[in-house]
Amino acid sequence: MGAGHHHRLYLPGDSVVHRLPPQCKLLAVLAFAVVVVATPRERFWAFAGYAVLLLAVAVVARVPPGYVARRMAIELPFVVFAFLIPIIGMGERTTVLGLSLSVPGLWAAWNILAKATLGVIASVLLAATTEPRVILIGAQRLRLPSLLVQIAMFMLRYLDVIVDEMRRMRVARESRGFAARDFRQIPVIARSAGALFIRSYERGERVHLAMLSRGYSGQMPIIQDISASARQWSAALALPAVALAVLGLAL
Amino acid sequence: MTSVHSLEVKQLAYAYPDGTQALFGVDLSIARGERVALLGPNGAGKTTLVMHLNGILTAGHGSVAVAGTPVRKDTLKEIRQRVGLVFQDPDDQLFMPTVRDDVAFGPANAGLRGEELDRVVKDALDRVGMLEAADRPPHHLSFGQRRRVAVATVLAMAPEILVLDEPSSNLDPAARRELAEILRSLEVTVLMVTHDLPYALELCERSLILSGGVIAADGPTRELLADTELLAAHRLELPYGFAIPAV
Amino acid sequence: MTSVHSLEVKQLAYAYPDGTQALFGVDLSIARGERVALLGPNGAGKTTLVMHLNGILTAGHGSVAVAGTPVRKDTLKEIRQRVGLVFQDPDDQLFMPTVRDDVAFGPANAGLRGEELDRVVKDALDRVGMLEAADRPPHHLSFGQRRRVAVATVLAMAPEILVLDEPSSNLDPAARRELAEILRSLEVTVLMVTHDLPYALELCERSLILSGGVIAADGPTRELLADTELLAAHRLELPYGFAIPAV
Amino acid sequence: MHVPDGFFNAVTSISAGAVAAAGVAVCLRGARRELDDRTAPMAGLVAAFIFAVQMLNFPVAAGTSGHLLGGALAAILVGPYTGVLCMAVVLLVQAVFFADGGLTALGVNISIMGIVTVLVGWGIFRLVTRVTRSRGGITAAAFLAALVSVPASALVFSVLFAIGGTAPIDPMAVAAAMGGVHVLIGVGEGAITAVTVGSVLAVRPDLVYGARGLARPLILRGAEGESTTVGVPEPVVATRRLKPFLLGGVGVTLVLAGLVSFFASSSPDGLEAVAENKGFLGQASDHHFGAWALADYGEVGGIPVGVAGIIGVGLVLLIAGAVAYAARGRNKIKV
Ligand SMILES: Nc1ncnc2c1ncn2[C@@H]1O[C@H](COP(=O)(O)OP(=O)(O)OP(=O)(O)O)[C@@H](O)[C@H]1O
Ligand SMILES: Nc1ncnc2c1ncn2[C@@H]1O[C@H](COP(=O)(O)OP(=O)(O)OP(=O)(O)O)[C@@H](O)[C@H]1O
Ligand SMILES: [Mg+2]
Ligand SMILES: [Mg+2]
Repeated sequence: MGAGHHHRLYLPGDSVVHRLPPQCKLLAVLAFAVVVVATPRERFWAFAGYAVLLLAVAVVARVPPGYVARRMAIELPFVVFAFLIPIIGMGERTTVLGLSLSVPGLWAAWNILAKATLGVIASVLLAATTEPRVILIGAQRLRLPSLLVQIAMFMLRYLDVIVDEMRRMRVARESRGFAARDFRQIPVIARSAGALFIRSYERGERVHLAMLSRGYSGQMPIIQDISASARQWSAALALPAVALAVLGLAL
Repeated sequence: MTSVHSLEVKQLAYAYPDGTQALFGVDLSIARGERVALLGPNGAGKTTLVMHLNGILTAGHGSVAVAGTPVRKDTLKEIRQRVGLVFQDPDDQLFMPTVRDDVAFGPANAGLRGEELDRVVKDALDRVGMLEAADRPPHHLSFGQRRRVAVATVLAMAPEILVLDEPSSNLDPAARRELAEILRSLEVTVLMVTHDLPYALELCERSLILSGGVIAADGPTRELLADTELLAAHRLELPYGFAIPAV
Repeated sequence: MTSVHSLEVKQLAYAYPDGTQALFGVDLSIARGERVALLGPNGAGKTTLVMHLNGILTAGHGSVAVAGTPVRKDTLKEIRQRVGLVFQDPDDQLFMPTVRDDVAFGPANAGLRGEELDRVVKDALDRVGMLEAADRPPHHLSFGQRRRVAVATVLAMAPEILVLDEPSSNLDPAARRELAEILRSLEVTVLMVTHDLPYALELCERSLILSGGVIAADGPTRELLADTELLAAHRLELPYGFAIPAV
Repeated sequence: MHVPDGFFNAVTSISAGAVAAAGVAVCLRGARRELDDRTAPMAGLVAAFIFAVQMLNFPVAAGTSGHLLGGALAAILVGPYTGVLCMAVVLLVQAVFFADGGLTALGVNISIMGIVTVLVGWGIFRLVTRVTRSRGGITAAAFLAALVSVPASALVFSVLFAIGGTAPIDPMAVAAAMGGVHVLIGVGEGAITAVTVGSVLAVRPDLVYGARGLARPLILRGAEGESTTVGVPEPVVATRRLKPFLLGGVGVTLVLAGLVSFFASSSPDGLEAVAENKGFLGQASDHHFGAWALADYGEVGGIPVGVAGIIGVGLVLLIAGAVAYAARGRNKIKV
């Protein structure tokens, strides 16, 4: 589940976007999200402009559209919610195709859908062009407290351990004739879920001990360092800058 | 029935999802009741081969058959009841909260209940000398103790074919001998992966050498182990101080 | 300096958090440059003892000193630079995304960078014959390959004292011999836990038997292994076909 | 429940961001004392576990399903400060790597799903375990703590929604719907938390932060087989951390309430102060919370942005300073 998950997040490649230092990309995406969210909802053209911008990034980075579309499934629950807003919303109402809809509700639905979608696409593009570990190194360079970065690093690392333990346990169960067919097997799964926690915890603990015995003292050694040149910064920040320009035009 | 091999592997090739190909066309067949050792250097593909024998990995090419039944999705249940697999890493094998539960898991899946289940579990644990640990969590045992429990979980299922991936590693010398006695006392087909050549000689009449993903030699253990050149070509050698005993 | 022991353990007792007591007062001392084997049955407490030697576990009672420095919270950093520990389970040892990063972890923590770091990493991997695997993820290697990388991670740190927990298990016979050669070529103190008595005899002048959480015997390996009764009392025995070679 | 971009108005997002940053800053100090050098690995492991189980959806009622939030579980296993950090990291990773939850809504998400669940969960856990410290008692406490933490979180969400939601829906309806579903989800959360804590307690009681300090004496065996018993050195048990934590919690809640309601009346729409934003952003990155704060202050949309930001940052510093001061004082007395 998870690890497979986070390995598939990253699409290896060698585009300009891939090569940008992570801290530049992180800040660019963040600034872009800020501009998007700050855009008044009635400026339709601005949103269209943002979408074109993201499309351009995707093309340059060679991230296939199908991939982005699949990753956007994360947004589904809110899409459903957005469609509900006009129906259950309050305020002045209008009739569309025989349905009585709330006008402020329609506006709100559009606002949430547009902004959330653009935010999701931007994040997806970031994750697709940057290895998770590298994103964290970038975050550290942006002075995210190092304890948080480390927790996140260990989290990614242990996600592998947990998923690995889950896989081992599943293989072991199945090779002894177990098949999870219906709810009657739930107790078995539940009991092994309890064991899973302790197993992963203890394996994590042992791995930690291994790190300690090789001189770990609370800081990951920086085996490769990433610094960004002014050119790389300006390349990355072009995204929010152009977005800002688009916003200016739309206003 | 005599013509049906216990295990029959034909032209088996397999590559891991990351692209590493481990098997390049393995052929072997083992008759009912035979005890065969599978030897070979680290990374030869022994574990990969063994994982195909009860369908944990699915052949990329070629076929695997157990007692005449091909290993396929729809036959998996039957295959897994016939083939008992002791993993190289005991942590891969043990997953329940207590040793007793773990050993009981297989037989319980096969339908055993109550007293009979108890008897089977006790018996299996007794054989590997781990009866007192029955109520401890498996992951709190020493490595060698875990390996013993792993063997017990498979013995409890009374499989027709026993496949063991380096069963003697991490066992203390007495446990190593006791395991040999257990294996000799069972009237089942045995395929044992091992780096312990004297152990192979002691237990198995016949040996296979797997090297670089293909079978490089197949013959009586005594003859293979006497062929120093063959051994050396596959990173095998008899340990210091060991001499093949006269029959 | 001659009077300072490399390792000195006094009255060491330890219980695991779940209440299982594993060590009941262990005393031992090892001189600088000695190679000592630690033998004993499964569950004797060997791994538990070894984990105290670089402060992974903290003595419940008694004391541990390395080259005269007591193992304490404030000395841990120094101790861990002196003592290199190869775990019994390689999965516990390897944690970085690639083999290269994993081997580099220790030296990088010690401050090595750039070319020198590269050279150390390459050298260590080459010694265990795993140089071609440098860019693969450790958890995608075969068990024996992982054990070799585990050994490399420790060699790369060039410790003064090398503690190995069953280093030869799961190694192919050639790798087992190569490891012996590496250990012999290093001028460091070695404590090696093993169930492979011929290997102990080959490598270590002196042996200790740990049984039931206390040291049961301590003497020249050759003499201990000749004492069949002593061995039998602690589930040890020489393997079939092995004879202690004349000097 | 991961809130996406554009769901709350700017002021709410900024205020929640300030609260989240303050909470995390306080916890960064506190966590080091909870687990020493094990902090990062253990917190990482718990975060990974929570992340993994969050992906297991369980059906709740007709058509809706819920998943574990995990705040109470984290607090009980690694302590409240580290618990908040775990949750913050989980949410951060979800937002940045999985696009689950908007970047500009990170503050809201951390406040609601991290700080509130941990605070409520830990508070209830401590209250119950004060009465009983048996193994059963601890398991029951874990159940209750997790059960209550979920609707509490939903409640705070509803309040925030009433104040700063961008959708014109009757707040009472939201509260009712959220509350109903989340009581049910809470039962699931309680069950999973109790089973996990129970099974950890059975074999590794030392791992449960909320239940530390029970070790038996050791036995020594001599050469002749005679045995003597020796005491175990007292483990350094961390207890009575409740007060500073609760104080911090109360403070954080006050800020949340204060800030949000203070600005709730001013209209949040329209962009009129780009320059101001820029100034603010520059200021924030010099600030020692670094990019973290930046992420939280991300949603910049209203006139009062500069003001809100400055007040927010000021309050954050005040709280962080006060709590740090209180904590330091305690440390001195102890060591
Ligand atoms: N999960 C995996 N993903 C990718 N490659 C793998 C994986 N497991 C093993 N391999 C590779 O496949 C080859 C065969 O591995 P296998 O585990 O079958 O070897 P083995 O003969 O059992 O070795 P050993 O004696 O060390 O246990 C090796 O090159 C190994 O690196
Ligand atoms: N994590 C743990 N929790 C509780 N008990 C443990 C744990 N690990 C080991 N033990 C117990 O402590 C005792 C000593 O274990 P240890 O691992 O030191 O044995 P060992 O001598 O290394 O054995 P082996 O040769 O099998 O590796 C055993 O009885 C074992 O069951
Ligand atoms: Mg193998
Ligand atoms: Mg051991």
